[in-house]
Amino acid sequence: MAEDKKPRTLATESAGKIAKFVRGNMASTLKAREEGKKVAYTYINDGQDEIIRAMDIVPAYGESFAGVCAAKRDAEKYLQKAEAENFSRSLCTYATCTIGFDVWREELGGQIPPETPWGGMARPDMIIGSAQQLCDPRFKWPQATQHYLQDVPVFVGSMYYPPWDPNMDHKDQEKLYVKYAADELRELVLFCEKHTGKKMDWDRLATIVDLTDRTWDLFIETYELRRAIPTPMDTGDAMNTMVPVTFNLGTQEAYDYYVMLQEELKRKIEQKKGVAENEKYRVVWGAGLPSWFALSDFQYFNDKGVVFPVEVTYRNAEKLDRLDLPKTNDPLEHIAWRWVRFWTHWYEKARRRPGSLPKVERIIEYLEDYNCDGVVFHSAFSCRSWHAGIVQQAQVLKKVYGDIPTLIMEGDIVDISSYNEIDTHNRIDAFVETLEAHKKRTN
Amino acid sequence: MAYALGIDVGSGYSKAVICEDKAIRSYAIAPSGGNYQETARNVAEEVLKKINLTLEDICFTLATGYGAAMVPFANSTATDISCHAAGIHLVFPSVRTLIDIGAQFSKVIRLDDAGRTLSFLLNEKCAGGSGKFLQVIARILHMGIDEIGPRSLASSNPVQFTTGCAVFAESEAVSRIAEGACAEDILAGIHKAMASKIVNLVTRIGLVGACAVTGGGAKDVGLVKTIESELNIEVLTPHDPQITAALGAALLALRMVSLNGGDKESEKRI
Amino acid sequence: MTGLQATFDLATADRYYREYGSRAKELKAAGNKIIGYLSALAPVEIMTAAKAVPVRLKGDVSQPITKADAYMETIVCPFVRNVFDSALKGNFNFLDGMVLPHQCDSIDRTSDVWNYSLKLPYWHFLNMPHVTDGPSVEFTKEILRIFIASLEKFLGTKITDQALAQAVKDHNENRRLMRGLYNLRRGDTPLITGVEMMKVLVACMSLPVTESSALIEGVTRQVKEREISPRGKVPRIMIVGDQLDDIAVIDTIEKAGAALVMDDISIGSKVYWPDVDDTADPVSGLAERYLKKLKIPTTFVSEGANYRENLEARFGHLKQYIDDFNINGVILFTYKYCDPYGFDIPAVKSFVESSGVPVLYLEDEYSTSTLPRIKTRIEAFMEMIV
Amino acid sequence: MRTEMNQYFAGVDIGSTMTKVVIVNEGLRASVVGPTGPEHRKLADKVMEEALEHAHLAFDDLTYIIATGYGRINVPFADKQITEITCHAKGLHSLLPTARTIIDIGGQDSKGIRIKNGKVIDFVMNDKCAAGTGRFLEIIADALNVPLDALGALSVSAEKVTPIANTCTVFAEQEVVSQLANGEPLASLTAGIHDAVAARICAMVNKLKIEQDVAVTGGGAKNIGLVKALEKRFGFALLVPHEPLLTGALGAALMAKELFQNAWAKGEKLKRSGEGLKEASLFL
Repeated sequence: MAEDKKPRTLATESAGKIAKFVRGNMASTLKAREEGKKVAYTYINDGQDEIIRAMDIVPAYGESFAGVCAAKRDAEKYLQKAEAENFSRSLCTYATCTIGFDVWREELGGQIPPETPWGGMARPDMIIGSAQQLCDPRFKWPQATQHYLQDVPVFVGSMYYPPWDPNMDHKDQEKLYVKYAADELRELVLFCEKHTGKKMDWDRLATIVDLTDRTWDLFIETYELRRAIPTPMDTGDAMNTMVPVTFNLGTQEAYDYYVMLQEELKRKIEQKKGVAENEKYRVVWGAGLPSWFALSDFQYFNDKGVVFPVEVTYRNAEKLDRLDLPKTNDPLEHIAWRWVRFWTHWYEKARRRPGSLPKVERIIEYLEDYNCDGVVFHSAFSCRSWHAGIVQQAQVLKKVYGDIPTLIMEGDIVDISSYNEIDTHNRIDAFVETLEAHKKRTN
Repeated sequence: MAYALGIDVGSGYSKAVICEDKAIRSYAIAPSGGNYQETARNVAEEVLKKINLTLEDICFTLATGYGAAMVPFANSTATDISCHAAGIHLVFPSVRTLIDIGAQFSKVIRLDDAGRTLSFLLNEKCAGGSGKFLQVIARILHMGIDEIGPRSLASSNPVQFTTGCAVFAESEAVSRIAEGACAEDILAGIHKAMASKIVNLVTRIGLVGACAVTGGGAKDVGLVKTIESELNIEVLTPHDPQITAALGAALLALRMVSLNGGDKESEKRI
Repeated sequence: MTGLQATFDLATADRYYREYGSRAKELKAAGNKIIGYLSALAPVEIMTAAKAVPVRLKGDVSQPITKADAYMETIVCPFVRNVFDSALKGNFNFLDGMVLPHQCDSIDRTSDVWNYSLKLPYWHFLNMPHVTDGPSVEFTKEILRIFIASLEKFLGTKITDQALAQAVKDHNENRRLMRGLYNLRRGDTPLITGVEMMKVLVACMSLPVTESSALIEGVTRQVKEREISPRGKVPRIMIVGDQLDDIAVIDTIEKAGAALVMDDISIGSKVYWPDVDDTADPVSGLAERYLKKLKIPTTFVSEGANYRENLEARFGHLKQYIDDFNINGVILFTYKYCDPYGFDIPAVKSFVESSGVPVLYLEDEYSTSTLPRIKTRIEAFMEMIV
Repeated sequence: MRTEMNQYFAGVDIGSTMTKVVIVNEGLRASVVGPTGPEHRKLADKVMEEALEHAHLAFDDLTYIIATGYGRINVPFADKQITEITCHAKGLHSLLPTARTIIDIGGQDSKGIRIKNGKVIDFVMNDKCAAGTGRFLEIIADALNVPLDALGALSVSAEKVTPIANTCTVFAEQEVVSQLANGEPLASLTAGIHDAVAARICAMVNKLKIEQDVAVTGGGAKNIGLVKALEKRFGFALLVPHEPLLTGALGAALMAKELFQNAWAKGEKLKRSGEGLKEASLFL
């Protein structure tokens, strides 16, 4: 397998700008100290971004660092460091890759290990995790890291939402969950105040929360431009353009980025410029984090006329009016409502279609809105939280919606050892053939 | 009348079939070895020689299988999945569910009444349920792959294999043997383990219409019988299951010819 | 209750162990409602108070997983996969319902798979938090009340505070008795072997609390009469980790010449050590126990002014056990694909080793297929520590 | 402590691929290696008979016998079983006294063992996976049509190392075969697979606090390519005993001697408890 994969030829210029964005994020952790700022290890989609930003804490994301190492196909050395510490190779490889890096950096007395992709991340002043339904590592990883950074304080908050139960109306439980989430966010504020020695500026938080709301709306409006045929942007790009909304939420640069992206997409739509020269099949990326070391597989899809106008992954936002959030003057309560309503957004639809699941309803919605012919899932062996349950989603989808072509690819997010390019391409080819057969039948 | 050549370069064996108007004129099988290009050329020469043809007499050559890209004289390629579908459709038109047991992968394919792939599943990124299983066990039992089936059928109480992986199964087999289990029961156990993996794929894709088994694994009566009892239906196996994909490739080649009058420089993929 | 036999002893435990769920079948036939659960987080007191029979489900390590893979990814914890496979094979047909506490991703992410595949009359996902701060305790009380309400709705009965208080008493008593039995393993000549103990633990998790208590009392009486002559220097082992509910590994340990005298596993001391406090509102007592007292890796423990103190808060009980049961070696046992235990391994390993006790770390599957390899490791460990 | 001249001790090491027998008294009397087949028992007997021939001894001349290795439970004529971990430590210590860490690369298992004056103080074994074991090399050698013993030399001659992405043996096999088909030079591929095995072994052994000297034993130690790959990854030279395959059996024989003599010192005489050879042979 070629060591230095040629990067995916990006369809949008905006996606091309992301590398600098990510480098910038990592660099900002390294120069935080001289700017007298605190650095916190933190994790994506925890609803905590705005508080961290409002407290002027510089977030450092292991998910981002590990993703970069994977994309450079240079993660193995960190994975082995962690393995030598007795972390199983079956654990979340975002975590083990980053912990391997932490262990190494400690061995070097705080120096960044040689040849660390993009300069690595700074030693944190605190670790802010989150316990929730979204994933276990985000409340186990912090203390696993603390084992090597013993002086670094750890906070783990809790962000829950009502579980899906076809026989229960989650609305009855919303208030309970919102109160709990808001209380937990308050705990986070106290932790940040304690370890930064600053008081929360509530007006500033309110402005940042408002900025986030506007970013969510802009992000979704921009992404919905991808409904155009041919689609101006593909999931391959989205795995890049998700960076601002995922890692820089609550910042002006994130908002401005989507202004830029939106303009570019509008331009491309006018010029009828699509992702693929000859767009034949439109497919939903139904679930799963990508194999960061094999993003060029999206190119492989595109070369065969297959495009992904929409994906579930990293689209953790929705037009706010669709969530119709109750009015509140408490920014924390607002975040909590946004959180609960987003994660339960497809419950109603699922209730209306017997035998369905919220996750499946979301896919169906995308299939129809973006007029797609099939669904591709990716199952990463080291990550249960996003990838267990995909088999059922595919089955339920076929049962409640119809026998449309689906493909479940298997691999990992960071660990390349189970990836086989030839085999993956063979599965993609076969999937394209089924899309073809499906079209022939349905026309 | 137009001759079409289908070549299936698998990770285990390479197969070639020459068709003339949906009829098999000749076929050949050879181990793939380490040099696909050479193997492809040899197996092609062999299949041509059998009916005194040369490559010039072939109007279209379509390559498939693991080493499809390594066949320099192919006009086009297709995946072994659609080739299996096309191939089995000629042999058994009633088949809607196809199980292919190859050296590295087992596949389950749903096809429509025209022999097109509706959907497919491959075993996970682990050789569990693939022909590799059988090779490994045959090796440690010091017996030929073709002895396996009959011996397995003679088993009275199959050893229970709890692992999915071919290599782990090996160590498990070795320790069972050490505990005094006989070859028959080991083989029957392996067959059960493989069958359950394959049947899971069938369950996931949904068993529809007649069901056939192809690929090297289909030559193992023990495995086929076990699959039948797990699914409790009778499955069809073609006379020479190994050449199904090559046959399909030849048929798809013929389709290409009829589509574009045999223009060899036509679109490289079907 | 019907079919309830007069005398309880090790033979009873052995029978319930071998014919797992046989008592549940009888009780079901007698018209009782049987509620299954998977982990230490399920509040059995509530089910007992509802006059339902809580049965903790277990898989079969000697059975290969043949059905589950059609519905559930193989990256799911092997214990969960095996139990689900067992359910698909009809081994739990006596169930009227299940309660699935939010324990880990392997359970959370597959809850719909269980619900949609088994189609049981009753289903409840109990959304337990992982964090133990003030708001989390309040939240836990609320979700326990939601569980109570849904159970009342299904059973058409009212679960009164008195019934709850009584159930708490019964289960506390049950835990006290079990701790008593554990204590008979403290001396130089343990009165009950690890294998026997495992059978008792498994049998008890399949019985109504009163029968479970009767069984423990019977076994305690029986083994107290034993006269065991000292075996000389035998390594005393404690096993720590994931859900072990089969004798296979324990037997391997004891056949290697050791005595398994203590555990920190989720069907063992983890559930029998912490009691429920007798509180005015029974629900707060339950919330306290299940959220804060259970020593499980899916609960985030923040106590301690520094990391050392934090380790004491998380694993200090292990050092206590090492002293009380004078342990010579600890076996850390986890399953592949288990993030909650997996991320703790380096910390717990070094913590135990810091008390001078050697540790053997085994990452296993919920399957006897691995026994030959496990055996060699365990034997070598024994050769190492004697 | 003195041994009477007529006291002979045997060690039998039944590995997943090879069966080894060593007989000692004052020094090494005999050592025989034979392949392990499905029928462990018969083979153990055969190899033992051969060893006795070499040493001009009868079975009854043996004072005490210890079986070790993968198939140790299936040696009816042995008096005691001890794991290969303890035996490798014992044997290696007698061959290379300066070694503090042992890497044993067997057919199915790889192990890392830390020793202090011949005693095991910590050890690790590869998880249930063939990557990082001799079997990985065997299967790949098979796929490449290269005799196993030629594999090492070939890889040393390589100009570059072709990285192998797959850890899973079966898929690595598929990978190298297609790489070869892609025209990747055979030598670089073999270098690649040796490095892949070395990487797995390093990751495992690093779980121990490695202390030098580090010695390699087992079949893998005879593979120069693998030893070189390991040395490259560790960054220091490794010791290799003269007969790496025999380390376990030798250790077992020495353990037999030690146990017997310790008992002797306490005034006890360890009795032979295993079955005789012939009965064992008739057994099958």
